[in-house]
This record gives sequence, structure tokens and C-alpha cells, in this order.
Amino acid sequence: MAGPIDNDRRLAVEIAGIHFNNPVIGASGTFGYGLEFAELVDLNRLGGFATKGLSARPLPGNPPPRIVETHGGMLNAIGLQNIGARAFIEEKLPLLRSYDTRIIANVFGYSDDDYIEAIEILNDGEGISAYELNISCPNVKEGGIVIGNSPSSAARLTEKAKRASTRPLVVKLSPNVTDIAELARAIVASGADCLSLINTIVGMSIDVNTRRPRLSYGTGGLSGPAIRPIAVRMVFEVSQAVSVPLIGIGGIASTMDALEFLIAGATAVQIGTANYYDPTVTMKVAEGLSSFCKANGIGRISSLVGSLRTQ
Amino acid sequence: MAGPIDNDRRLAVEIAGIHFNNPVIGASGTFGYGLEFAELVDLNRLGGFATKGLSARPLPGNPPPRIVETHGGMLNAIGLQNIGARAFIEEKLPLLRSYDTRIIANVFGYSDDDYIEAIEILNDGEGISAYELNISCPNVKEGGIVIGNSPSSAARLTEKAKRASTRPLVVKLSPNVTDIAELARAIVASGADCLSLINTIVGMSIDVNTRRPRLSYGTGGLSGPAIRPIAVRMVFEVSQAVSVPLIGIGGIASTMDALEFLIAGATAVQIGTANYYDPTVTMKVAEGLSSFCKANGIGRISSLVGSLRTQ
Amino acid sequence: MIETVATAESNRELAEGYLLLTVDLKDDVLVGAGQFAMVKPLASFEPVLRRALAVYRVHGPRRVSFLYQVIGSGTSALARLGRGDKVEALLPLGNSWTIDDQVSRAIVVAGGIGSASVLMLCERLASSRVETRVLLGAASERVAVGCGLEDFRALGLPLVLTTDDGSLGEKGLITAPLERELRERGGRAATIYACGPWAMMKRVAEIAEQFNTRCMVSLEAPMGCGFGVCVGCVVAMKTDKPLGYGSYKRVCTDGSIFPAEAIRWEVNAMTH
Amino acid sequence: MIETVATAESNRELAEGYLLLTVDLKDDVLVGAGQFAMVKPLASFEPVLRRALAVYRVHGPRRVSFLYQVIGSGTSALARLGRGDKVEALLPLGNSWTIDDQVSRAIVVAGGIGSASVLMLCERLASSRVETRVLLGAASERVAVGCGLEDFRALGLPLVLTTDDGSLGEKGLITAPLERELRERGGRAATIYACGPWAMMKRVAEIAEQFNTRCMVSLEAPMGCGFGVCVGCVVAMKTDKPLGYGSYKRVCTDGSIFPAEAIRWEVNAMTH
Ligand SMILES: Cc1cc2nc3c(=O)[nH]c(=O)nc-3n(C[C@H](O)[C@H](O)[C@H](O)COP(=O)(O)OP(=O)(O)OC[C@H]3O[C@@H](n4cnc5c(N)ncnc54)[C@H](O)[C@@H]3O)c2cc1C
Ligand SMILES: Cc1cc2nc3c(=O)[nH]c(=O)nc-3n(C[C@H](O)[C@H](O)[C@H](O)COP(=O)(O)OP(=O)(O)OC[C@H]3O[C@@H](n4cnc5c(N)ncnc54)[C@H](O)[C@@H]3O)c2cc1C
Ligand SMILES: Cc1cc2nc3c(=O)[nH]c(=O)nc-3n(C[C@H](O)[C@H](O)[C@H](O)COP(=O)(O)O)c2cc1C
Ligand SMILES: Cc1cc2nc3c(=O)[nH]c(=O)nc-3n(C[C@H](O)[C@H](O)[C@H](O)COP(=O)(O)O)c2cc1C
Ligand code: FES
Ligand code: FES
Repeated sequence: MAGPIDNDRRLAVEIAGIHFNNPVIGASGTFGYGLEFAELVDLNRLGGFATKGLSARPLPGNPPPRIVETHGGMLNAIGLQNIGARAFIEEKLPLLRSYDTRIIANVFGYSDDDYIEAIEILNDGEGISAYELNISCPNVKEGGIVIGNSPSSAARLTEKAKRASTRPLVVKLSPNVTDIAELARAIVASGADCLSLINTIVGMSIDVNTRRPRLSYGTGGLSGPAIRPIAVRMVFEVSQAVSVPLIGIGGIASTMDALEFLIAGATAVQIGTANYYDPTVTMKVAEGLSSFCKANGIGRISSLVGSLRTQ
Repeated sequence: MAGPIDNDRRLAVEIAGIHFNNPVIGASGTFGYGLEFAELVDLNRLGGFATKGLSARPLPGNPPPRIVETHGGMLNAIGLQNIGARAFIEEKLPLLRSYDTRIIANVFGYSDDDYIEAIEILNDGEGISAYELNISCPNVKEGGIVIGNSPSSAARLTEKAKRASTRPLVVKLSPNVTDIAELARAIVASGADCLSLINTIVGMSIDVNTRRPRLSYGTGGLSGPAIRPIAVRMVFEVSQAVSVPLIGIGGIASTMDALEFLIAGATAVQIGTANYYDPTVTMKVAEGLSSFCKANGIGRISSLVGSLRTQ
Repeated sequence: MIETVATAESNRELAEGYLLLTVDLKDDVLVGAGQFAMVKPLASFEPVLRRALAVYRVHGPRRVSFLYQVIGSGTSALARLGRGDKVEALLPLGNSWTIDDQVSRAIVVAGGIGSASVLMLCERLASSRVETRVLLGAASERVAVGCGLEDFRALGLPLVLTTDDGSLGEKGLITAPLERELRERGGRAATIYACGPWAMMKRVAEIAEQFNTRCMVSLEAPMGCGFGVCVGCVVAMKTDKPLGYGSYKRVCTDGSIFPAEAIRWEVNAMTH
Repeated sequence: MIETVATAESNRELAEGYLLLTVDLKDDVLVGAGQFAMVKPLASFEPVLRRALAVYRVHGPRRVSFLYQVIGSGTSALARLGRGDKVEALLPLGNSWTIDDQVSRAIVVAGGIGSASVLMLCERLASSRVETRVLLGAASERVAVGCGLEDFRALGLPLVLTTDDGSLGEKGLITAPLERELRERGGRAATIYACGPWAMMKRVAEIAEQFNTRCMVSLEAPMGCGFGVCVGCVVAMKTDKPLGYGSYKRVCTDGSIFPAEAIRWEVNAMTH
């Protein structure tokens, strides 16, 4: 598990004034509250992680079945079961502060007010580096994607959230749109400091024998390697449309996958589903990036960001 | 290769007055001009097939590389290389007429006029059962998705095409939209007799070593098992929004996959990418559907269409 | 819990469609009876997710075996493993069967491959002073053999067998002898340990309630991660405030073993 | 062209990373020198596409072998095949090497695993009255062995070898001896048959043009189907009306063998 990366300065990146040891971040909903991984990975070796979506009040989530596997990925409709912003501050943050890793609080609400309320609670939490506004969760009847698929409502909420927030604001984009560049522009114009993308793509799987959806919620969000090419394309499109830093997400499972996103225009990456089937993947990728820099004489990984050659 | 399906009346379906021996259709761009498969599958055992996109004049297509494999699928940016509507009528149709299978001419153009011109040429072609308007190809700078991602321009072209066409009109939907149900409604309101969905999803793959896109065109269309859950969801959404028959497409590689689409609301299915890595898959699925009906005492496969149980 | 790359020592077919996979681990593990692992052949791309398998037996700090039924792509991939092949594994996971002082008389009920998670429990009961009876139900004699029949016989505990087709033991469901036993000898003093398909667990829970018998069940749910982070493997719990937070618990970390009376059985946790 | 499920008869490693797969087919096939097959282990889900492999040798109407280098997931999956395992195969595909009356002196040039598509051509030349010289280039002696060195030696044809590291034969690229041969003996009367990576084919084409030597090349391109329907495997052709219809031809069906002078070499057909 030892590796040079503790002090591999080449991997350091900065987003909205926040320093990350490296560009590898655990994705929301796949990294729990971070502590679940302490036994498996050295959190100090990661750039950081995004918490499970936190709401003002705890949420029970959707009835089972909540997940179903598909070719190259999985569908989920967890429905944002979470302990709530307050419990996160009281039960998790104190333990997390001992690590040298950036904590991004992923925020969710059913309405604009819910989001703001959650942010105001989290503002008291010491040790949170930034907020990630989850306006792209496809598994809820209100909030999430309902807000995030419309540039106008997304912009409206972003503006309110930015005002309420004492910390840099990352807004997480829904891929379920016709023009993600337009959506990105509207959100950046309303004050987002950074954009993360993509969240899951709405999908459905049917049990032919019962003729019912395999998920109790009906539809679910598709994640995993299957969606990577779509995510890379969207990161590139958005990088051409806005100038704030981007966090690339979608099917990343290896060092090469992560590099694709950096070259496409992402300053950092989040790894999601791969954590489930390869729990130490974040650390492996961080070490892999370090080796890649060494092998290719790259002084700063950030020099790769947006380096895609198009003719 | 013998099977009961020649005379398995249970599998017969009708779309816009056209009789199909069974609901299994080869998808455009993956079934050539049909004849390429004559050596491998008995075309009389299929419901039919859709030709490679035909334009008024032959098209050279995009420079290589045109395809790249991804997890669970592939990206393509062929750029609609095709022999042209006239050559299809003169060189292919005469040979195809000897088969008892439905021929769907997939039509493409860079502009409304191009589409209409192609349709007018094809109107002379004897043996074509219907047209499939490809307003969802992502690999061209004009036409295709440029028209198909906008309900208004899609509706405008559908109306013109319907007027010009002497045959039933199938319109093929782009999945690269926020609200596919809205798009479907607009197109049906303008006279489409049937909708087929989905076409490919825009994606990108980057060669980390050269820092260039793996496709010369830059982006490409994602197809294969990876996109199936997205396609099933969209077919279900559209089935709830319009009343014309639907043809389900996206990652179908087995009998069970095909059944998912029927249950979701498709009257027939098209099989695409799977033809590449399993050239006899269409025939296998047709036979599989026959066995399924037998095993489950289903008198008419059409009774399964839209039979999804949601609570 | 350790993340390790194990090496297949053997992967033997006990009966058609049922294999016993024994692996050597790189590090020591301490596995409790009823705990499980998430496993997958090394560097295999499809399916992407690991599979949950109960630890069937522990042969030493670094050698364990799994007994599994071939169902679909994941278990088929495992079935192709040969001696020396590598397996990614995360273990041990979930809670364990507990034999506390309250347990004076134990009834172990396993349906089909559910047997895999109770063999170690039976071993511990056999070496305890607890009066134990083991009830194994299977579709047929072949399946019973595949589910480790010989290993259970070797324990020397009183064994009751049922098969759906009557090819071995009594014809019918395993819940029949369970009910008979409780009716004849009363349920209060007994403790039921059960593992099997959802429908069977539900029925066992009903019977336990009817006879006021303490009952622990090991449940199955589709698992994304196996260690508590995806929250995909939940079962519905009986709570005072229905649909409030806490209505759902994770099978992988809050279970897989639960007191039967805590579960809302009308909500099936399985996809199929 | 037949679609069949073949059975692996053997899958032997000739050198690290280079294997010889011999399969038995269910039906007869007639394979021409230079033709290829699209293959994939039966019921394997990832990668999804089949892989293009030249038919290295024909041992009878129903037994052929493939010589392949392990590159990524697809060839790795093939490398795991054992005796008796099933392989999905579509063959024979593409055109064949032609030895017409114009050919009096043949120079066969192969780079690396490109050797796989010329062994049968060499066999036919050896049994003809055509004066033949075989030029094999490889990275090292190990690679040369992996690319079938012994099989080529066994043909008894004059053999020139080069390796990048000089571990076998002359140090350097195979194009050096080719150029020398044409300079010394003149190119007009000769015919070059070449197969290897794009860069090498491009260089061979330049040399052939320089010495007015007839030259046929077997090309590689990423393939979706292998039988002409995806139009994904194209190479750019020299045409009077650039970018008109016909500017691109399919390697799988219009090739894989093309006259070198017909190709627009500045347009690389390979993804990597
Ligand atoms: C805690 C626990 C312990 C288990 N112990 C054993 C054991 O010791 N021996 C054994 O044979 N089986 C055991 N199972 C069941 C085993 O995990 C499934 O049979 C296996 O996941 C099937 O995968 P597949 O790809 O072969 O089947 P598929 O049907 O192709 O799987 C499709 C998807 O459904 C999931 N799935 C299918 N069946 C089950 C199931 N019964 N439980 C959970 N997920 C399922 C798979 O993980 C996969 O994601 C256990 C399950 C759990 C939850
Ligand atoms: C007509 C033809 C004949 C061939 N004959 C042989 C042979 O006899 N022996 C042999 O070892 N190789 C041969 N090749 C090359 C072989 O097809 C590739 O090495 C193989 O596809 C690599 O797959 P992979 O998954 O191992 O590698 P990866 O790099 O993981 O493959 C990624 C993708 O790129 C494609 N790809 C990668 N390299 C090539 C290549 N060189 N040519 C075409 N597609 C490629 C793969 O098909 C896959 O879709 C031939 C190629 C062609 C076109
Ligand atoms: C089970 C599951 C739960 C998730 N929960 C959240 C969440 O609470 N908030 C959020 O913003 N994204 C959530 N996501 C989305 C991921 O953070 C990520 O954007 C998506 O899965 C794509 O990345 P991947 O392919 O690497 O998983 C979740 C994803 C999964 C699979
Ligand atoms: C190489 C390739 C070429 C295609 N060409 C066309 C085309 O000409 N016209 C069209 O409407 N769709 C075209 N398609 C889209 C398919 O018809 C189908 O909609 C899509 O691939 C999804 O189905 P699948 O996952 O089964 O392949 C093409 C797809 C591929 C992979
Ligand atoms: S399987 Fe992921 S939380 Fe239980
Ligand atoms: S590989 Fe499909 S056309 Fe050549």
C-alpha cells in the first residue's frame, strides 16, 4: 500500500481555492461518509470524497429492490437514504477531521428551501471544504433532476445556494438533458464555483417473468463503465462552454479512465461505482497517476487538464 | 437452422397496416442492405430489416478511424457512407424482392429538401414497406440529430416527409434529449405512423497516449448492451405519451432483451450492434420468442406489448 | 474486513450446478459463522459487481471455502475458475450467528443453498451442549448433495431432510417438519436459525411467531458493495414511525442476520 | 463464409505473449492464403466485439489454427481458452493473396505478428516456381519465435531476419534489407507481399513506388463486424474525385489485401 504519493506534489490540484492532494475524489453515494473506507484505503492518500447526499432532515429512502445490475454497470434508486445534515456534523465530522483529505458535502432537498436549510445546517460543520449541489438525482419525485434538468430552475437554486453558502459551491450536472453546455452556462452565470458531471442516466430494467420493473421505484440511475463515453463527451462539451474548473465523473475504474477525463477538461475526477467492486480503486488510481507523471516526465498533472488535441 | 417460426402465427405483428412475420427487425446501419446476411440468416425468418441510411446522392462517409469499442458497446462515427437511394433501388431491391420480409428504407439528408428528395426517389422503389426517417444520426454536422433534437424542427420535417411519402412513415428518435416524450408527441402530431427508438447516444473516447479522440470525427454514437436500460426506459416513457406503435431499439442481444422492450411498450424490436458479434442473433431471437410463447401459453405475442405492471 | 486477492486451491463440483471453491488468502482472517464475502475472478470485466457468498468453511486463518450454486453470469464465471486462478475478495462481511445463554434447544433450518451459511453454525452447536436438530430442504437429492449434505451428515447431529420431489427424505417443504417439531415439543424453549429463499424465510417467521419461538434469519438482497456504502441491499423493518428514517436496514452490514420479528415481510427485498 | 462454434483443440504459447490456437470446426471451410476470421470465446460478455485473426494454417477442411499476440482484453480472453473450450467464429473473410502469371520473383515482407497472414502464402510460393525471398522483422528473437519463426524456417525458403534489438539476424527495421534487395537486383520484375503495422506498410509502399515494384499489402483496421455491414473498418483510397463516394473502402471485404498504390497512406486507418 506504500507509495510515493503522500508527497507527490505533481498531483496536487486546486479548485475554487481548495487544495486537493491529488485529483482523485470518492463520488457521492458510493463512498458512504468516508469512514466506511478508513479500514480499506488511507484517506490521506486521496484528494477527497463527497458524502452521501445530505438533506436537512434524515430520509428513509425508497423501498427495495433499490439496485439491479446491467451490462457494464448498474441501476440504482436508493432515494437518498441519509442520516441528515445535523447527524453528519455531530457523528461523522469529528472523526473525519483527523484526516488530511478534502470533504465535499453533497446536498439534497425536495425544494429550494430544503436545499438552503441543509446548507445552513452544514455551514456550522467544521472541516467541510465545499458543497456539491445534487440537482441531478433521478430517483426522487421532487427536487434533484426535477430542478436540475431545467436551466432556469437550476440557475435559480444555484443563486440561492451560493448566497446561503459560506463555502465554495460545486453544482452537479444531470446528463439527462439535450444541451448540457447550455445548462452549464446558466449555472455558472448564477455563481457556481465549479461543476461536477455526470450524475446517473435514467434507465429501466424489466423482469420478464413478473413483467414488473426490477426496481421498486420503477426507473433508476445508470452508472458504471457503461456510461463512461457519454460522460467524457459531456465533460469535453462543458469544458468548451464555461471557464470554471470541472470534476469529471462517470464509469472511472482505472488510471487510464481518469486520464481521459483530465485530458477532456476535468481538473479532478470522482470515482463512483468502481468503489463497490474494487474498494481500493481510488488509491490505486492516485498511485497510477503518480506513476504516469513519472513515466512521462509530467511536472504537474494539471498541465494535462483540457489538453485534448482536436486536429 | 430449422425452426417452427416460418408458420408460427403467434409472432405476427402489424405496424401501420404493414404485416411483419415476427417482431424481429435488423436495425439500420447494422444490417447493410440485407443481402450481406442472406448467406448467414434466412431473411424469410425475420420480421424485416432497415437499410443503411439512404440519401438522395451517395455519401463517402467520415475518414477513419470510424469505430472504437467501449465497455458493453461501441462508438461509431461512420458518417452515413451509403450507395444512395437510386443505386439501392436499381442494385439491391430487385434481389431483395425474392424474400418474404419487410424492407424499411432508412432515410437521411443534410436538409429537409435532401430528405424529401431521397423519399421521392425511393417512392419509385418497388418492394419497400415503409420509410424510417433518420433524424437522430449524431455523426453529421447537418441533418440527423441537428434536426431530431428539436421538437419543432423534427415536427416540421415529419410533416413534409409524410406529405412526400407514398408509404407509412416511421420516425427514429434521438435519445440525446431532455424529454423524449415531448419530442415524440410533437412528431406524432405531425403525422408519423410509428416511432422507432433509440438511435445512438453521443459519446467520446480519448487515446491517452496521443491525447486525441479515438474517432476521427471526435465524437461518436454509443450502441450495444451498455445502453439497453436507457432505451427500455425511453420506450416506456414514449409508450405512455403517444398511441402510435413503437419499435424498440437499443442493446438487444437476446430473446429476454427483446421481451423487455415488448413489455415496456414496443410492438416490434430492431437488433443492431449484436449483429456484428453474433451474426445470426436476429434469427435466434425470433426462434426464442416462438419458444417463449409456447412455454408460456401465449397465443399472440402482441398481447405482451405494453404489459408492464407498475404497482 | 480485508481486501485481498485470493488463490483458488480447488473448485470442485459436488453435484451438477453446485461447486465448492476453496481459496488461499494472502492475509489472516477471523470469520464468524454466518459471515460472507464479496468475490469475483481477478481482472474480469463482466459482470462488473462482485458476488456475495457465505463463508462455508474455515480451514485455517488463510484458507476458506465457499459453496455455491451456478445461477447466472457471475457464478458461472466463478465456476470456470481453476486451481491457481486469482479471486478478488473482501471479507469477512456482515454479522454472525450468535449462540447465547438463552439458547438451550436449537433448530437450524436451511432451504437449498441457504445451507452454505449455516454449516459453521452447526459445527459450533455440535460442539456445544445445546440440543440441536438440523432441518435441510432441497428440490431433489441431487440438490441436497450439492448443498453439502455429506458435510452436514458428518456432524452427527439429528438431521431431517425434505425434497420437493421426494427423492430424498420426506416429500414437501422443510417448513412442514419445522411446524411438526414445534407443535409436538412446543416452541417457547427453542431458537430457530434459518437461511433460505425469501418466501421460505417469510413462512418460517410466521411459524416462529405462531409458536412464540425465538427466530433468527439470514437474508439475501441484491448487493452493490457488501460493506455498507451503496445502501442498495436494504430490507424493510418494523418501525413505530413507518417510512421514517430507519425503516430500511442494510442486509450487508446491519445483517445479514436479523431477528425474524423485526422484518416487514410483506416487502420483498429481492429483485427476483 | 460460415458462422460456426469451433472447439479449441490446443492453445499453445510459442513465446511469452504469443499463442497458437488450433480449433476444430463443425463444418468444412475453404480458406485462401491471407483470409481471416472473426473470433470470440463462446458466451463471453466482455469485450462484446469479436476479434479479427488471420488464418495462420489450415490442417484440413475442418481444422485451422490462428497465431496471435496478446494485446488487450480480447486476445487475453482467447489466451485463457483451454482444450475443449468453445469459440464463436465467422470465416473465411476478406480476399486472398494472389500469385498470378506476372509474378516471377516474390518478396514477402512481414513485421511482427503480420507474419500470421503470410505463412500460407509462403507455403504456396514454396511449392511454385516463383523465386521467393522471405523478410521477417521483429522486436526481438523472442518475438520472432512467437511470430512463427520455426514454421517459416521449415519452408526452406531464403529467409532474412531483422530485430530491433539485434538479438537475432540483422539489427534494425525489415525495410532496410528490402531496400537493399531492390537496389541490388532492381525492383521491376519483383512483387512485394507485405503485412505488418500501418507505419511499416506505409514505408514499404514508398519503397515499392521508388523502385517501381508491384506491391500488395494486407491492412489492419478496427473491425465491428468483419463481413462488410458496419462500414467501420475503412481505409482511404486514392480517387480522382477526392471525398466523393468511393473514397473509403472496407478492409474486411474490399481487402484486407490492397495494391499499395491504391491507398492514401497519409490517412491512418488505425485507432492506435
Ligand atoms: C449475504 C449473502 C450470502 C450469499 N451466500 C451464498 C452462498 O453461500 N452460496 C450461493 O450459492 N449463493 C449465495 N448467495 C446468493 C448469491 O449471491 C447469488 O446467487 C449470486 O449473486 C447470483 O449471481 P449470478 O450472476 O450468478 O446470477 P444473476 O441472476 O445473473 O445475477 C444478477 C444480479 O442479481 C444479483 N442476485 C441474483 N440472485 C441473488 C441472490 N440470491 N442474492 C443476492 N443477489 C442476487 C446478482 O448479484 C447480480 O447482481 C448469497 C447472497 C447474499 C446476499
Ligand atoms: C484483418 C486482420 C487480421 C488480423 N490478424 C491477426 C493475427 O493473425 N494475429 C494477431 O495477433 N492479430 C491479428 N490482428 C490484430 C488483432 O485483431 C488485434 O490485435 C486484436 O483485435 C486486439 O484486441 P485486444 O482486445 O486484445 O486489444 P485491445 O487494444 O484491447 O482492443 C481494443 C479495440 O481495438 C481493436 N484493435 C486493437 N488492435 C487492433 C489491430 N491491430 N487491428 C484491428 N483492430 C485492433 C480491437 O479489436 C478492439 O476493438 C488482425 C487484425 C485484422 C484487422
Ligand atoms: C448507489 C448510488 C448512489 C448514489 N448516490 C448519490 C448521491 O447521493 N448524490 C449524488 O450527487 N450522486 C449520487 N450518485 C451518483 C454518483 O455520485 C456518480 O455521479 C454516478 O454514479 C456516476 O459515476 P460512476 O459511473 O463512477 O458511478 C450515486 C450513485 C450510485 C451508483
Ligand atoms: C455502425 C453503426 C451504424 C449505424 N447507422 C445507422 C444509420 O445509418 N441510420 C440509423 O437510423 N441508425 C443507424 N445506427 C443506429 C442503430 O440503428 C441503432 O439505432 C443503435 O445502434 C442502437 O441499437 P443497438 O444498441 O442494438 O446497436 C447505426 C449504428 C451503428 C452501431
Ligand atoms: S450492499 Fe452496498 S450497502 Fe449493502
Ligand atoms: S468490419 Fe464491419 S464493415 Fe468491415
